[in-house]
Amino acid sequence: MTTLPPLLELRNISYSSPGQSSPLLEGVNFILREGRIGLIGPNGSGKTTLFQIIMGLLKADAGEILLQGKVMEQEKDFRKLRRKLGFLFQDSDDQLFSPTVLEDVAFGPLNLGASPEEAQKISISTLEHLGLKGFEERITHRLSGGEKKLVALATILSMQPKLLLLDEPSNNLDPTTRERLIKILRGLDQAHIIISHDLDFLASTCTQLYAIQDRQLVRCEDKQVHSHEHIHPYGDKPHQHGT
Amino acid sequence: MTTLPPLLELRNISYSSPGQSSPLLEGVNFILREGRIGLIGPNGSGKTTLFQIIMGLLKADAGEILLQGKVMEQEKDFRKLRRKLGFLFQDSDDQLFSPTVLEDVAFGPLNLGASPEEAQKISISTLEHLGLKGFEERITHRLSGGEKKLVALATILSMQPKLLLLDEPSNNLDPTTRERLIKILRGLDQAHIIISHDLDFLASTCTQLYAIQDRQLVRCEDKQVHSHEHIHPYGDKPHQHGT
Amino acid sequence: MHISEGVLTAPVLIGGAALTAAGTAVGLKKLDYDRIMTVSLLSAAFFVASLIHVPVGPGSVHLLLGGLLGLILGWGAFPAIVVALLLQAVFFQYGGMVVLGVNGLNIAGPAVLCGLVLARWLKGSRKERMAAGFLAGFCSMFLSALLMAGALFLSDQGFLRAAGLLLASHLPVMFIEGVITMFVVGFLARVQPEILSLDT
Amino acid sequence: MIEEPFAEGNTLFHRRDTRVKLIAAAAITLVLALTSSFLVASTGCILTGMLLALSRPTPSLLLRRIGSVNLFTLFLWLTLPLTYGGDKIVSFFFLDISLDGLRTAALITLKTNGILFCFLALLATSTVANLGHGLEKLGMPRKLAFLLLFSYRQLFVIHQEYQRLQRAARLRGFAPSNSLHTYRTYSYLFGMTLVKSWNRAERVHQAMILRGFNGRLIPLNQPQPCREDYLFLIGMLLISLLLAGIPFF
Ligand SMILES: Nc1ncnc2c1ncn2[C@@H]1O[C@H](COP(=O)(O)OP(=O)(O)OP(=O)(O)O)[C@@H](O)[C@H]1O
Ligand SMILES: Nc1ncnc2c1ncn2[C@@H]1O[C@H](COP(=O)(O)OP(=O)(O)OP(=O)(O)O)[C@@H](O)[C@H]1O
Ligand SMILES: [Mg+2]
Ligand SMILES: [Mg+2]
Repeated sequence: MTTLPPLLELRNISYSSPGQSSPLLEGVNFILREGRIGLIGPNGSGKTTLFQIIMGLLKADAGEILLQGKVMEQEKDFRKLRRKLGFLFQDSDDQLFSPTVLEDVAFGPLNLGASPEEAQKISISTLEHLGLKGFEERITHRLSGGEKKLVALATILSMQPKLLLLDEPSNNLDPTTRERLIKILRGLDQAHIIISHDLDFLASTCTQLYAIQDRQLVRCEDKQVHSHEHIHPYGDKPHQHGT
Repeated sequence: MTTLPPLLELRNISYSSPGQSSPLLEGVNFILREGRIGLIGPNGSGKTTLFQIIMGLLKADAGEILLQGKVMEQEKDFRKLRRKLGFLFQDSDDQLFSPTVLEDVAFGPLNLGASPEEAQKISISTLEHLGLKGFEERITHRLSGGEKKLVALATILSMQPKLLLLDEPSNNLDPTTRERLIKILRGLDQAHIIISHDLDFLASTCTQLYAIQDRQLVRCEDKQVHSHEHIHPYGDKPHQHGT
Repeated sequence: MHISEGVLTAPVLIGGAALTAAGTAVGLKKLDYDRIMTVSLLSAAFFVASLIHVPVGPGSVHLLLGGLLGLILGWGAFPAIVVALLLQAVFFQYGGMVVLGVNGLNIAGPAVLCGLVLARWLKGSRKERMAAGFLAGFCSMFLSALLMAGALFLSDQGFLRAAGLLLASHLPVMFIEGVITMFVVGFLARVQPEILSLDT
Repeated sequence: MIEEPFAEGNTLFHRRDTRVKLIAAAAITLVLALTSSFLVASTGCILTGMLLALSRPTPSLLLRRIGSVNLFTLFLWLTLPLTYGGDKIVSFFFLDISLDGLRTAALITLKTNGILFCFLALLATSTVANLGHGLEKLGMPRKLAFLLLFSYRQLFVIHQEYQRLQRAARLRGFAPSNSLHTYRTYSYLFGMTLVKSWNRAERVHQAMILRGFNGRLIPLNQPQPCREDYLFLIGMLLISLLLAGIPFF
């Protein structure tokens, strides 16, 4: 077997926000073959922007995006790309737009050409897989924050993507839902890239870490257990680390 | 001089969320004379709810709220209370609604009866005090997250409250803005209560710590430096502790 | 601003329904699927406006803001308003299915008309913009009240004086609508001009 | 908060297919809306009242709904007897009271309430989501149906956004009065809500594009009406025929 081209490749991507003088990203290079990647970086450093560029929602000023070795150029190419990449938004309310859970989860498969019956079947099994059995007819806006997040994940997984881009998935989740999400992510077959400020969350879901530093995407050294001391007042109270 | 009544006192406050069977808060007692208080507790334990009860946005099922020794009963009482207590929301987007920064900061003083000139003067000096000089004519909606947080704080400080209730003020702030906020808070004369999961932040801004535990507000032992080890992958990257 | 069910006669109901159907069809035709989300959200916002009560004299009235929607969406305001009315009908049961046609025409018709006529003033000076805002709010409400009075009168001549009374009682509301629409237009022009199709 | 309190429950009415209920409601309201006969209106009011009772609404909520809808009829009761004119006029102290006006007000009150009862029993027992799908199946243009369903979904988000802003204003000492400051504040609160809605629309649209949306909305299969639904429909149509036929007996 010859070596396959990487699933996703970024070559020299540069981007400036409209109205901003200095570029946000400059000459970003990245190759993803498989794996579970964490992405960190300060607020406003362009993490979300990078995801939007990959998905073709924003157009890079320069550079190329390659999906399985093919350069994505036009909207048509990106339409193909979007079948293979799933993007979980930071705010689930932006991602859920159908009245009921089942309709929302089936929206993707229907657009990809599945018949209503197939779409329904896929959706139900996706929901089941995420432990959301019985949620089919629930009204999406009445779900709790954590449930919304899981349903949003279901709407993406029902399209059977090869790679997941998750934007701060653990934000605003209570510890139980957070644990559940970690378990779910660990159990998925897909590759994923996770943006998060929560290092403990990344530690339990990723094997590699990248950071946006000086407008570049840099690989952090591999997982290394480090131990350090720090000083806490109130250290007697149970507490949790991680952003 | 006789001893003054405490600024704020809670007596036996109980509260259940609508539709929830077990109460969220039960017999909460609390006396605040002055000082800088931190408030911790797990997600969903009722910290934000407690603030909303104090401000009269939610009505407690039982118990009394006293401001300077007077029991707050009706909306009219709470209207007076709201002149003395400033509440910083978790999400600044919920707090800012005027087109420009100056208008937003001047809104409170105007409602309290200041003339437009006075309101403008107070607002400008408040902004200056927070290092936001030159922001007057900026469009609030277009500010960055950190800037919004500081402007939201300005909208409250311009009403010259006696006590600040801050709900997770350091959330989603990048390290620089976080440091700036700490400096600002340490420089203020007002008493404050800060909800946060970020113990380091609390350590640098508070002198007492309370926790919500088993539906009660309990005082934690006084500041004690503790040191403990913990294990991190990616520990070589600069990182931040606290939620 | 709603006529409740059971007041109007068949010809008026049918006439209103036909005109509303036509207006909605034109609006839908001009609305491509790329804009459907924007129109949906504005329609929802229009619904929310009807829950906002502002004080007028000793009482309070709820906002309508049809003129504002007309300025923003042009013909697209027609289906948007009809949808919002339909939502009100099912949530609150006032002005339900049978009078939807007449109510839709009464509110969406003037909104679209004012929007189309006044939108060009938005691009002018600050004064012109404020005038456009005020007039859009005031005139669309005035025309709506006029149409409502007309529908009552056409149904039963005996309603003449009651309809006149209704029209007169809406005058302060029209004024408030005008003022609020003016301020909202000013707000949008400063904060997010593209909503009014203005350059940043 | 916006709610659909009548949609919760599990009575005969809640279980029916929405399309069937929509047709039934249309038939009955049409008859009631167009009649000018007291007998039809009052029989209709009684029958729909019985239907409503069968759907077991919460009494307190029901009274509030009936009250708010009858504000308009109250206006008619207050004005029509004095302004309607017509032949039969009785003088009562210094007031001229038109009997025709009273009669019209009474008739409209009966019709309005009959239709309201019918609505509450048949339509309020479905969620808006289901009604939207029902309307679409019954031939409402697809774009309009989706407009309805999407705005329904976002309504709650937008309303909450508005309420949070309003709360912020209240906390900063805002107390509504008859003043320009008040009207300006409401404009800002609503203007900010509009801005947020506008920006949210863009993000939601992106979410649609990401899920393969290319300008065509494909509906998911909805459950088909069953035999009970058809029987129910026949029953309802019989009621409306009966009502329509009363004047001819
Ligand atoms: N629509 C826009 N127009 C102009 N500037 C924008 C827009 N959206 C984002 N920006 C700017 O682009 C920069 C990068 O934003 P981005 O959301 O990618 O950051 P991020 O790394 O995801 O931050 P966070 O951790 O806060 O989510 C920010 O400075 C932001 O102000
Ligand atoms: N409007 C509401 N209706 C019903 N339940 C609510 C409502 N708002 C909050 N709750 C519930 O009340 C509980 C307490 O919420 P609260 O926001 O006070 O918690 P918190 O301690 O501030 O948590 P966090 O750390 O996540 O901010 C939660 O379980 C929440 O689900
Ligand atoms: Mg981001
Ligand atoms: Mg909270």
